[in-house]
Amino acid sequence: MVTFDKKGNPIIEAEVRIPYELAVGPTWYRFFEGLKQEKIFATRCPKCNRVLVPARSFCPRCFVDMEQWVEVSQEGEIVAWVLTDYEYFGIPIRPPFIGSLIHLEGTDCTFNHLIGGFDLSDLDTVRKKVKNGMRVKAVWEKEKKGHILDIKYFEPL
Amino acid sequence: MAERVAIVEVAQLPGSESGDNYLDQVYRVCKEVFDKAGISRDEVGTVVSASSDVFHSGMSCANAYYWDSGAAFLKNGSRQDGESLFAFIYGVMRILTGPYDTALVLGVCKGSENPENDMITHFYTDPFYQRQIGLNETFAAALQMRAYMERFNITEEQCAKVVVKNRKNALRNPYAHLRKKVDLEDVMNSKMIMDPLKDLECAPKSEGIIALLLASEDKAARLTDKPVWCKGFSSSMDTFILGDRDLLDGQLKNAARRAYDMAGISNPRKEIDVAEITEPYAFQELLWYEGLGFCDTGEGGKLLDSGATEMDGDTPVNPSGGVLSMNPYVSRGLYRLAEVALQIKGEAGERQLEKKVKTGLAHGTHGFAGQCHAVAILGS
Amino acid sequence: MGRAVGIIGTGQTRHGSRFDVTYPDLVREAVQAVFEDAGITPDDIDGVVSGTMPSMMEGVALTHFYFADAMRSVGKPILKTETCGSTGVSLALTGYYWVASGMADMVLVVGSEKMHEGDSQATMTTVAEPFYQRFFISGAPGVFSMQSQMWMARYGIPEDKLRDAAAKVSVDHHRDALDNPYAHIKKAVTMDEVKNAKVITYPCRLWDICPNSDGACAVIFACEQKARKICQKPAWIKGIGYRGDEYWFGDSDKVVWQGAIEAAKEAYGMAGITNPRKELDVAEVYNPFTFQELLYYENFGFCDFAQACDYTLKGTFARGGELPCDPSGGTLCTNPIGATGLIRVAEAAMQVTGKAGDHQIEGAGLALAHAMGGVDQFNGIMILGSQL
Amino acid sequence: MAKHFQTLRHDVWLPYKFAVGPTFHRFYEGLKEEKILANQCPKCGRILVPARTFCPTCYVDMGDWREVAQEGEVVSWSLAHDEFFGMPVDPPFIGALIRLDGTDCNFLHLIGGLDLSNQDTVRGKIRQGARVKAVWSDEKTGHLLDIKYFQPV
Repeated sequence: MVTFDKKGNPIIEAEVRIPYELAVGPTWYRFFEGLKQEKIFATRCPKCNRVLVPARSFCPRCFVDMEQWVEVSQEGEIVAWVLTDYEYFGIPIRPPFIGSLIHLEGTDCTFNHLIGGFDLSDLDTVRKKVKNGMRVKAVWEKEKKGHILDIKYFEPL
Repeated sequence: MAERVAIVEVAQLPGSESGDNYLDQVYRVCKEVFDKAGISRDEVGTVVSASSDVFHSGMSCANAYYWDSGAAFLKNGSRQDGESLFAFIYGVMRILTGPYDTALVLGVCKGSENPENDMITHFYTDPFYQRQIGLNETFAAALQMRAYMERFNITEEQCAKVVVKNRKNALRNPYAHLRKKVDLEDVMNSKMIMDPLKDLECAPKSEGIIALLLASEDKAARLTDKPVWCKGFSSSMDTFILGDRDLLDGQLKNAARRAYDMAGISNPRKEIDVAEITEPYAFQELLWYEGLGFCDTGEGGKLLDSGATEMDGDTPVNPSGGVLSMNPYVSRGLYRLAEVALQIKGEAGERQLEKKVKTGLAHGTHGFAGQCHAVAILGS
Repeated sequence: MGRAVGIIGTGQTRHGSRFDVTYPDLVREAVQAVFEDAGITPDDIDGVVSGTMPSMMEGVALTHFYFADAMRSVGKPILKTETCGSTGVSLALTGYYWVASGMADMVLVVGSEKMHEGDSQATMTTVAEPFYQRFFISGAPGVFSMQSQMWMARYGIPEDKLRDAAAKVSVDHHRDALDNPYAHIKKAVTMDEVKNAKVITYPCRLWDICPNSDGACAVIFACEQKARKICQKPAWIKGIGYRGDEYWFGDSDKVVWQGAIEAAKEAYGMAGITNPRKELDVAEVYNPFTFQELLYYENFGFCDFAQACDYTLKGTFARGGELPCDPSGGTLCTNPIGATGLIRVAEAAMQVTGKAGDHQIEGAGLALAHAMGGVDQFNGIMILGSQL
Repeated sequence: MAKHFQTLRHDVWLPYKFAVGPTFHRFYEGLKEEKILANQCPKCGRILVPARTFCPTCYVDMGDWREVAQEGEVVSWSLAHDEFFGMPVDPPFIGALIRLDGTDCNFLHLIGGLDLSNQDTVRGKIRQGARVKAVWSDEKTGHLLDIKYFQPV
């Protein structure tokens, strides 16, 4: 049905929902099983020796299989962070939240996850508290689903 | 500047549903084609892939997701959307231009993750007219089939026989998705989807991840003793609104004519040893025979009846089993191309044609009732 | 290398909120403009390249079908290119390769987006997969905020200085856009306004961030022989480059950004450029965020790492400076994503052919056009020159 | 879909606002008044329905608007038996291309007003060239289905 926008232009509004079902595959499966046991798994490249987290089935640079699994530290340093305090259609996490890149000890890339465990309502307070280079540690959800958010967030030490 | 471009090697995954993660599958098929050609990822010049966000798990910018799985980390690459034969010709263009002497061409579609194809094709429509009438690819095909039957007295049995032929061929193709023999009665008695289109006359929804390695003439000589050359290519686009088009006189003949001119082909029926064509709906194979110049207008049914397009005919069509046996929507064009390349190389296994295959044709189409067609000619 | 290729015409729509027309009608505006500019007819075109950003941004999939008539592509060969935010430059590269390879003499390239019809943030959320990254990316502003922080931390750039430099970029470009008849955001802003604007994702504030725009751009590429015959002053393609990083944001360094560095290096090598700041006359850098434009100056070798703020505050990259960047106002003021990169190419072509009107850089002979895509993943570059 | 392996459900759920533009708006307004509006290309003279902004062949702005006949001939048709995503009405229904009298393209719409339960009966009744006439919905919303369907005459 035609309605009008604020300038009086005719428009048709619609919502579209298309369902997909993605194959998890053995590597993600094992990684998520690890999360259920409060373990963060990475794999090591036999050629360049880098340890990548989450675990990968192959090294994107050397293009060889990565079959050596290692449990990595649940502590690391913040490399970058961003406080999100705006909402949009389909946003997967309710704001405010802090998305971040964390360098977990013993790994050769950064891990994308949340920083939390304290009041996020005021940007200035958050800026005083959260700094790049700061050490953080994983905090786990009580109920595990085999999902990336089984780690509730990383909390400043 | 390279003069000629060859397909060096081909690697493909089967069309049946796999529980493997998509990225792992992409990685493995690329690895396989490199291993066959004996080169490493580092040596690959450029990467062109084909995929479609909507046919790719609904992931926007699908190529961002599989970029490094597709061997393209820190490489100059690109992506074609909708029709995977576009990716092939873009790879050819990149080698012809230089400086890259190899190109990885990748087609990716994990059908098992997607909803029914027609839920997606419905979104090809404009939101104002055709969407309100519920148009999708099967709906458009049914209208085209009826028009074809009524204008040229094509029978329902002739259309059904395409299924019988292609599904029989698929029995010998280990990569095909549907590998079960059907007879004419099965097809004729299968559920009516949109009259006159029957269930078994509509292609399935399949997986299809495929990689081809292309090389310049010099490089190909070092990588293979059986290069398959790109001899001709074209595509052609039709008008958007279905009701504005003559559904039986579309753009295929324009695409074919330009590809034949480039390849120096004047009598396709005689000069083409094998054709792999995209027939998501059985009757379309007959209609595309006409567009490709294998027979006169309205004679598609008769050509099939003559047996000319069977495995042992003079112009075998779809020895792989075609799209009716395996339909990874976006990558199906590259599957056609790969089959032709394998036939020319003599590496098609159990489905290898008995006669010598020197020149072959691969055809791709996407959109309603063949809104867009692409034709590639390969030769030894 | 392949045949020499020139741009013989460009066309743009009036960009902005365009609820006044349907999507194909918007595309047609740019296509009509390009034929008028080039002075040729659709019969002269051998092929058409079409592209938008994500398929479902506007709720229509595989839009080359929808635009078949608006692009005048009926009966013609077609290619459909999409590489996320870098789509526009990838479209230009497709047109270039098609002609350079000898497979066509004249190719029409069309990029478009009608972002107001969809929800851009919701659509872009589907760029991140639902296994891992989707939950942490916080939309495009979040990514760029993290990138700018990493840069600041790496080189110990004082936050105030970076804030001032980014604010200057915003002030300059919003003023530049006033001289660009096609630009979307036409509002002059002051340093104070930018620095005190609402925080979107810290440190990015409202005027650091590009808008959502509706718009289309069309460009015609021709082989040397035809370009010389048809056009008095073609813009010649001197260099091209493109690189893509890994998909996962945390896998590679986005400060000393190899993808951006190597894409530029590839293009400079082909164009014979050794000192880009001295040799280039103008650059249309893809700048959806002020901070990122600064970082690009360093990765593209316009200055050393950690130096971009100083040069910017001196005015090196403003109009009248040594290497003016984004005199059109850039992506910061106009961002119909699928067209944005192609607009950079069109603007660069307009500059080297003296057709840029009120935002013309006098005597520009060599220009760089750039686009970025994915979650800081793709970089594409095209260098255009007035001389072959 | 029940799978034998682990999967992750992923719904793409997006909102849209489509700009209707003046051409479709006028066409929809016509439907509300039980009029089917077309316009004519000033160059090739073709009358196209629904009305267009520009002629897809000649690429010029379309000219004169006119109301076209509500009757025409069936060009092609298909009887849909099953539900599918985006279907216009509950099945069974007939989708069809109809050449309205005096127009130069085929109009995509539905055929109805007859018993659709038996395919063979339908095949006997509907053929290429059969005459049909628009039947209007009682309530008009400015939508293609303000025309309920075309009925054989």
